[in-house]
Amino acid sequence: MEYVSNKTNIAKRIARFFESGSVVNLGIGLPTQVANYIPEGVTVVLQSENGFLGLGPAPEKGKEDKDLTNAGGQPVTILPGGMCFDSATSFGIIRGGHVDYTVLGVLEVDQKGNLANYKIPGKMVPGMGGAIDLVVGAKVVIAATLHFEKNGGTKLKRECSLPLTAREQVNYVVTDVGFFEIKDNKYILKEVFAPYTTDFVVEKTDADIEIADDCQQVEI
Amino acid sequence: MEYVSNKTNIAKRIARFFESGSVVNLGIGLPTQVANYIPEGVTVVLQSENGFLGLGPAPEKGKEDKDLTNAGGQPVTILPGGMCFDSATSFGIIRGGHVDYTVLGVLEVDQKGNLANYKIPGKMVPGMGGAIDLVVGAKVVIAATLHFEKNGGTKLKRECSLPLTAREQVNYVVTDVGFFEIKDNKYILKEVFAPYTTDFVVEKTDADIEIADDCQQVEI
Amino acid sequence: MLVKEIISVEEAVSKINKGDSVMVGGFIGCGTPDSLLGGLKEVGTDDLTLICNDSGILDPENPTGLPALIVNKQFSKMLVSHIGTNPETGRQMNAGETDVQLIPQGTLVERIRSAGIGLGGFLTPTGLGTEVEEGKQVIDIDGIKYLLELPLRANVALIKAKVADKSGNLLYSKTARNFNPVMAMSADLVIVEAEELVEIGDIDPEHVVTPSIFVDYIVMSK
Amino acid sequence: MLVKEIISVEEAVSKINKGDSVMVGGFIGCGTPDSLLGGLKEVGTDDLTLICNDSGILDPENPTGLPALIVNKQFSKMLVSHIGTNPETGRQMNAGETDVQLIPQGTLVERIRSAGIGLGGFLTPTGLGTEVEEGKQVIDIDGIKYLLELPLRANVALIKAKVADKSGNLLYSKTARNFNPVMAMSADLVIVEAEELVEIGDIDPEHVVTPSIFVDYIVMSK
Repeated sequence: MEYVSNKTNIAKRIARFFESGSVVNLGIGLPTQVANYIPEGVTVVLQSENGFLGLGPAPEKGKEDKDLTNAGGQPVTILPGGMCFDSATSFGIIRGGHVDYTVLGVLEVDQKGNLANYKIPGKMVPGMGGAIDLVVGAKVVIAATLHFEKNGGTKLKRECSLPLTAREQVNYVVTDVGFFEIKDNKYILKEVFAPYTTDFVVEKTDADIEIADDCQQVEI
Repeated sequence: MEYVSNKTNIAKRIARFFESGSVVNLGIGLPTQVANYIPEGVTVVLQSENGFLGLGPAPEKGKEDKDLTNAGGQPVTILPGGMCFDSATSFGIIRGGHVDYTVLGVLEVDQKGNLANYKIPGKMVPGMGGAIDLVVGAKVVIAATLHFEKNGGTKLKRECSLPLTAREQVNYVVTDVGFFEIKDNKYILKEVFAPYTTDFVVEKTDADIEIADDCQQVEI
Repeated sequence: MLVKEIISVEEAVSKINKGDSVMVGGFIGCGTPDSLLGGLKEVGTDDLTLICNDSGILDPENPTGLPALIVNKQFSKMLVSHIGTNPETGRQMNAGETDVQLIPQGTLVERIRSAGIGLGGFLTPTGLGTEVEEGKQVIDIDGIKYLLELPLRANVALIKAKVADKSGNLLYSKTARNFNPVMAMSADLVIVEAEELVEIGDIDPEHVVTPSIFVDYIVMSK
Repeated sequence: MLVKEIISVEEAVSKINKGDSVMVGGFIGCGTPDSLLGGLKEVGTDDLTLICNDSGILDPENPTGLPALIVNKQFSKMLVSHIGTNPETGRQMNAGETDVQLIPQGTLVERIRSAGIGLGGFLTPTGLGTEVEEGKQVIDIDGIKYLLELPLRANVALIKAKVADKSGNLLYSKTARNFNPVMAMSADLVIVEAEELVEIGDIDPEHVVTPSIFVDYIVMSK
């Protein structure tokens, strides 16, 4: 079976996690796309750590407001019922457990729930920004990542080698081959995404994987 | 010389402490009266710890707003340029050193700058409210008190006997006989109020008093 | 934004259980959720812990609002900064009938905020060298001493707003704001009593003080 | 209310001295006081410590705003949460030219607030078990570990507002608010760059975000 990377499937699957009323923070990059696939009938509140609730879609070209951006600095809109606040309040909301789900990209994630996404020593050091508070504060932490690295290795590690953003905080990992819960120092495979199979996942991933009793192959 | 208590003189003298731009918190009771005597040309900003800046005079009868009170619960007004905030911000302003002067009534004050005004064990326990933060946070702490107790003793003690509101925080004491700075474990008499004399103050006060070189008798 | 359920005073107070800790917004009766407190007195739920700035102004002839619950002995414990305007609280404390703990006002509100924003506590100079210090850890930072104060959460917060939109975004009125926005962050169940209800989107995003996501239920003031 | 002095960009930046610590409001360039930063680049004051959320977005062809000062090597030290959008910062850090300290965003803003509100520090779970923990005191509260984080003050804060009244009361615009209100509390000298100036009393007391008493000087945006 050949692997073809598919970021869209990651975003689509994550979008099904939420219930109506969920408060959700979507990280920069791939996680931002999750907003495009939230099922009809589910109303979530998107929190943007630079200072508002009620993040809406990107504005039409020419209607950008220099004073209204997301945490990546891109122009966005605010939905009716949204509100603005300063950074202390924003991180109060985040660290205080008022965000239900945070979705983040990773450099590495491991089977203990450790996450690394801010630094490759000596090479690239973007900094942890607000990711570190989000991972510690949000009720549910979802790591979003392609399953494989460009060199063929897996992004799902037994143990992170990069400096950690946070220790033992990741609850779920969603890749383009499946959806995993992290539990008891293992990846529990909960769903495998067609056309991949559980055998494929176990064989190709260099980490401890247990297949959940109710694990199914699903179409995304 | 006979002592006749005079709260008005205390308020009048304290009102001369401030410069234009001073941020001032006036405690409940006697300190509240200070606002009535601020010299013309001096613009101070009154802070009210229940949540606003720009405290104005009491409203006309019939024009009270149930949602606009001072820290004693009495109806007040807000001046143009004032603003409202919550209690966390209010005490952030207070504890953060953004209040220049706080004026408080006392049960006892002593020559170390200790202050007691929240509790007479077993008898009266009003509680410390915000006084304790004000005394610690304000740049200058002024204790306002009649000089004598009803039994003839002085309110200015060598050492407080009641539970302290704060330790070594009082800078000045203004009574109805004089104005004292607290320094080096002594009361420094800076002004004596006519018709009283320095001799009268020293003789009648059971505490260590030093007369400042430039101490004068003043008319209030 | 999701619409929040608007419930009656009776439904609201039925969610408060014997033994709960209850935060009550307001400052000497200004900005206090009096309809909710009236309902709580009706049902008589007791053994409650009160967390509030003060214990209100007692009118001995006709106790209403918070003082009525105090007269009714519904609180077995009270964490407050000031009780001077309600002598019944002092009487219950001195008689050993109620456990009244006096907390500096700035420390009280920051402890509540601390719980709401996920901190483990904070260092304050307030209370050093006084009875407030008793039983607390003193921490020295570069030769300056501070008290370590711990976060304070509650099972329920009863707060008062001027205006709520249907999603629970709140506006307050002048000094009726006080402890209300901070308490809205720091309880498992947050019930707001509002004077006015408006549509979602009617409040300017720049002006909202308490975000809808903190609010569980809305009750209209009677 | 007292009227605040409105000064020119040139006067404002002349108040910043070599070696000062300078807080700069803004979030990836949104809500940044660009006129003040332009003036600070002109005068070239250096050996400064920058305290800011991030180091801006560098346009390598035409550096403006905060990145222009970084390219100009005016900061010998930077305390920031994120530098990913300005590779020059990373280059200076890796080359050992500039001391860049990365601080979690929520910890950074709370450290600034802590200084402004007179606290000695706070306990946060953020950073436990990571490099952020290094050199910090770990405090155990009932079996849960926290890092003790200390307050962060500056000599100068350069902040950006949408509207100032003549006394210095401030309004912000949407996400241009970010770190600005918090920094306004926590520096010895606070200079606000405002887009609009209105009369005292023109802003509703309920809507003011930063009180006039925090502001020392007003500069109009160019």
